[in-house]
Amino acid sequence: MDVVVLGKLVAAVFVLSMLSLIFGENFFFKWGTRVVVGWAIVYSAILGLYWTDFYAIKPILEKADYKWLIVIFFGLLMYTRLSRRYAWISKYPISISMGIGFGMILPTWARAQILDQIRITIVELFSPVSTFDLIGRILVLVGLVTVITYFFFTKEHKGVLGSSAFIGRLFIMSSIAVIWAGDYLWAMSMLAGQLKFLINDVIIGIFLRR
Amino acid sequence: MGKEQKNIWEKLGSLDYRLVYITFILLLAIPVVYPLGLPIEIQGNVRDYYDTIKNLPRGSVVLMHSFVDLSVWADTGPILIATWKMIYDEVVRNDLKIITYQSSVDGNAKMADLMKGELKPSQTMINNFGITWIDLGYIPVGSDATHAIMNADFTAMLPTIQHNLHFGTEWRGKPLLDVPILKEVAKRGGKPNILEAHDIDLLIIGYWGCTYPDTLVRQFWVAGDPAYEVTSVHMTIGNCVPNVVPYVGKNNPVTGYVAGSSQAAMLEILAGHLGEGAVMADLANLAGIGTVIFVVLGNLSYFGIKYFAKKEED
Amino acid sequence: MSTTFWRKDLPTIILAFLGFTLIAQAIFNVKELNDLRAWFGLIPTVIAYIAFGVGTVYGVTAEINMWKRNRTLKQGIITGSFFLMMALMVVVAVLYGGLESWRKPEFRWYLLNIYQPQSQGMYAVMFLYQCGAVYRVLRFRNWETAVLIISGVGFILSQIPLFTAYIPFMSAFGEFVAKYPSLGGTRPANVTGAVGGIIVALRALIGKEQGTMAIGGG
Amino acid sequence: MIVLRDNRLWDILWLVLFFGLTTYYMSLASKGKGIPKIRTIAALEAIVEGVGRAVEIRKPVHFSFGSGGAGLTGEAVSETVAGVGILSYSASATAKLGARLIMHLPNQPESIPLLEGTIDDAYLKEGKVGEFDKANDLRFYGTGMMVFAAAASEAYIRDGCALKIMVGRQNTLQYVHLEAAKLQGAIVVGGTTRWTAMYIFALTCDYMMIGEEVFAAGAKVTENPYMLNSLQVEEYMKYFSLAITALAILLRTIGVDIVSFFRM
Repeated sequence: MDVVVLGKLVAAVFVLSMLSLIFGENFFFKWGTRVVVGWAIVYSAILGLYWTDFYAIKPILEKADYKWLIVIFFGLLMYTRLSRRYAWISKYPISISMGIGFGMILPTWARAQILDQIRITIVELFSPVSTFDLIGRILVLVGLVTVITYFFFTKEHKGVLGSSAFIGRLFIMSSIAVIWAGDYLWAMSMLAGQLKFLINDVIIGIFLRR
Repeated sequence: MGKEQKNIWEKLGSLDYRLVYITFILLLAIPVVYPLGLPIEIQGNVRDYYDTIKNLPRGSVVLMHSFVDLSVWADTGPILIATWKMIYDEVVRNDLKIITYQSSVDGNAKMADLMKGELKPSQTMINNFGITWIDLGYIPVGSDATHAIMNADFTAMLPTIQHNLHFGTEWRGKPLLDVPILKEVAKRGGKPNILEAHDIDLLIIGYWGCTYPDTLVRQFWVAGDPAYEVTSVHMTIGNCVPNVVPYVGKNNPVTGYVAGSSQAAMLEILAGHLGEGAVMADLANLAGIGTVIFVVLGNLSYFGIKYFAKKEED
Repeated sequence: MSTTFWRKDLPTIILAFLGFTLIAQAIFNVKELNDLRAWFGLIPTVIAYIAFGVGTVYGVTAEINMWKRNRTLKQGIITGSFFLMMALMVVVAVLYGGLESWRKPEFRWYLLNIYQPQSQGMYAVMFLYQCGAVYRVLRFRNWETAVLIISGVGFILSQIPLFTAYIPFMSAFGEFVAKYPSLGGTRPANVTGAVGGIIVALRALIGKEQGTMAIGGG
Repeated sequence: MIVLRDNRLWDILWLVLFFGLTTYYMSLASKGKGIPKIRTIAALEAIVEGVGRAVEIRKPVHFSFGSGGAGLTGEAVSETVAGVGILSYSASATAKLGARLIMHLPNQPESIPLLEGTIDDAYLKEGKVGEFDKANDLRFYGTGMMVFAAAASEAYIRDGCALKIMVGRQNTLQYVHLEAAKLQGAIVVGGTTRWTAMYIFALTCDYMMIGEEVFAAGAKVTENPYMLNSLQVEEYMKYFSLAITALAILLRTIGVDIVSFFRM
């Protein structure tokens, strides 16, 4: 048996192991899962080491870029989490990560996700390609306004705000539905792909032709 | 549980889930063995995707993200392959310059396989590797921060070329600006001799993390000084459509997108290279019928209980 | 200096300092700040990579404890396979390229034949579970579920050749839903999501955000 | 030499305006003033109920951020922080009522200290130090979204599940283990602002937090005047967005170039 055939058989075992979850609790699924978890833990460790080496250690050794020593030091502080007594020290690297995270995103956030959404809505509203399109674009504007009113937290949803929030919820549902529909189709391709693999490659390719 | 007798409507609404699962497995398995081969109608967004690439000015520079995630390959692979085949045609027809990269480890490996098999370039292209097109290899980009660095200067994110292809001329391990095409591209717009997003005319990018369009628009359109405003077309999966659509339009950041294997089939038809997408689109047919049947069954049960079951009790 | 300073105040100050520095970089064009930003951008990534071991420790101890709590043959096989897999991976990594091993074909064999089929198997399960949900959830209970069903199922059918070939308006309906009503929900969801996120960021930079305060331990 | 970048007027306006408002409301909070009433968020009440049920039927409470929901970069930070608020609230409830909490750590090791520290703090506050069994109940599954989904599903089967809470920036693949928890008969509570993944909660959750509600919930559970007061600023930001929309429509009607208006 060559490596490719062996690979396909191993792959089939793991696909079937995962599919067995639909029949509820069983040993085959538990086994398959834990084996892959074992694999994934080592994989993340190897990638962690590789990229640490690539970004931090190599610049120090090859370019004498010593600023990375500071980063490595703070990265290592993460491990204080494993000790009960010094666990609080791990707050430092976390604070650094969060500070950089907030600082990177905050300045452009409002423009990209708030102003641009409003801008595109209005630009489109005034440049319809047909009457039908215009009606659709007015619908988008109505959605924009009503959904924002749904998210008011300090007022109870009654009266005008109540009806507006209700319409907003309908838009939310429509949006969620389309996302779900896309995902449904995508997951369908994934199952179809697996069935294709099991039928064409494994059953027909390996068992029937050998 | 055993005490109360279920009426027909209740039984209809509480079928064993395993029955549902097995029905769908069968519905998807039948076309694998007996293909149906139904006609496919081409949708607007796919046509826009195709037209954007087709109508690029002669000699444009395209940054192409070879989007591979092996775990979603069945759904997104057909799009990548159809796009690459189209790109091969356009390089010949329209003299496009292609810079490609991968943002996943499996992508790096898979591209090498593809370039040896399904996507084997012509001998002319192989000879021109590094001159009219180049594969940068794996770049760990994806977040706002990493894109911001890369877009300002590619060499900051990737000092040397990391590709896995072997075409005789070996660029792997060389500094970026040693490669003729990159040196030439770096001379264009923005800062001279720095390879940055200003030098790019079109971005073809793939993802299946649906917040990525936001990141892309922030980093390739809004950011930069002056703003980069790089137009992009997207290869994605069905459920990211609502995240892309807000940005789509003629003069907007995104000019077209292809979502999922069923739309890949449409691109294959447009570009004239039939492939895996058409097969995948075919598989969805019977499952679509199954979906309708189960929605109807669930609702029959719901309305049956609501309107008829009560009367029986009276 | 009090313990509160070292444990709460100083980390908050560091957080705010880094945040404000980057905000300044986004507004002012200063070379030093630009250079700093390029470096800063990689710091969280590198810290995250270095921290992998914390996860490894918890992953392994949880498995050992599963075996300790439940010393049966079946659990023995599972725990045994778990550690056998880890050992195999370590051996492959050491034999084939060390840190570079994940690029090597020997390593890729595992990626292609264990990780990938496992993921795809789970996606298949996800589809089947969704089919179950289609049957359980999609009932015309009220206006909201009605919209959910019409938009969702309508969009699904608009992507399937069988339906677009024989129902003339199907394709147009799918495009309509994705282009208008759905967009009318997605855009404001983006807007309000950003609003909520910005407030958290502002609170954190001012030092009043409770979520960043956790320290734990002794 | 300090040079202002081009096209940054809106960003500066936004930052200055809302920094100003937040600081103002913080100063009000320190005097105990201006604290708004927040409308009820059903999911939060469901968490306490669910923990009570978990004690009754002697099954654990599972909490997760999904496979990659606790990032510390990009937009994810804010949501992680809001999720941490809900984690702290849930952990306090399990500590108080004596339910077992199982934490499925995300595949982002950098946020483990934050999550673990939050649980520690919650147990410390309830005076139950050491009752959270770290060796057993902190689970890490390495890289891979589907590895996480499979492993979490396996944990519900193995240990049982009375209540499943999921927050954070999800991907839709986490649907599998939400549904697995549902099929185990658990109460499922969760929410996300990552809009793409919202549907997985709509299909499976008994109580869900839609989008921005997660942020509001994260602030509400702290019952901290500073956090609550900032929600008022959040409302102003939404009013402001609506006002800009109206203004832009008006300007466009009288013929002003909207594109350059927004590019300022």
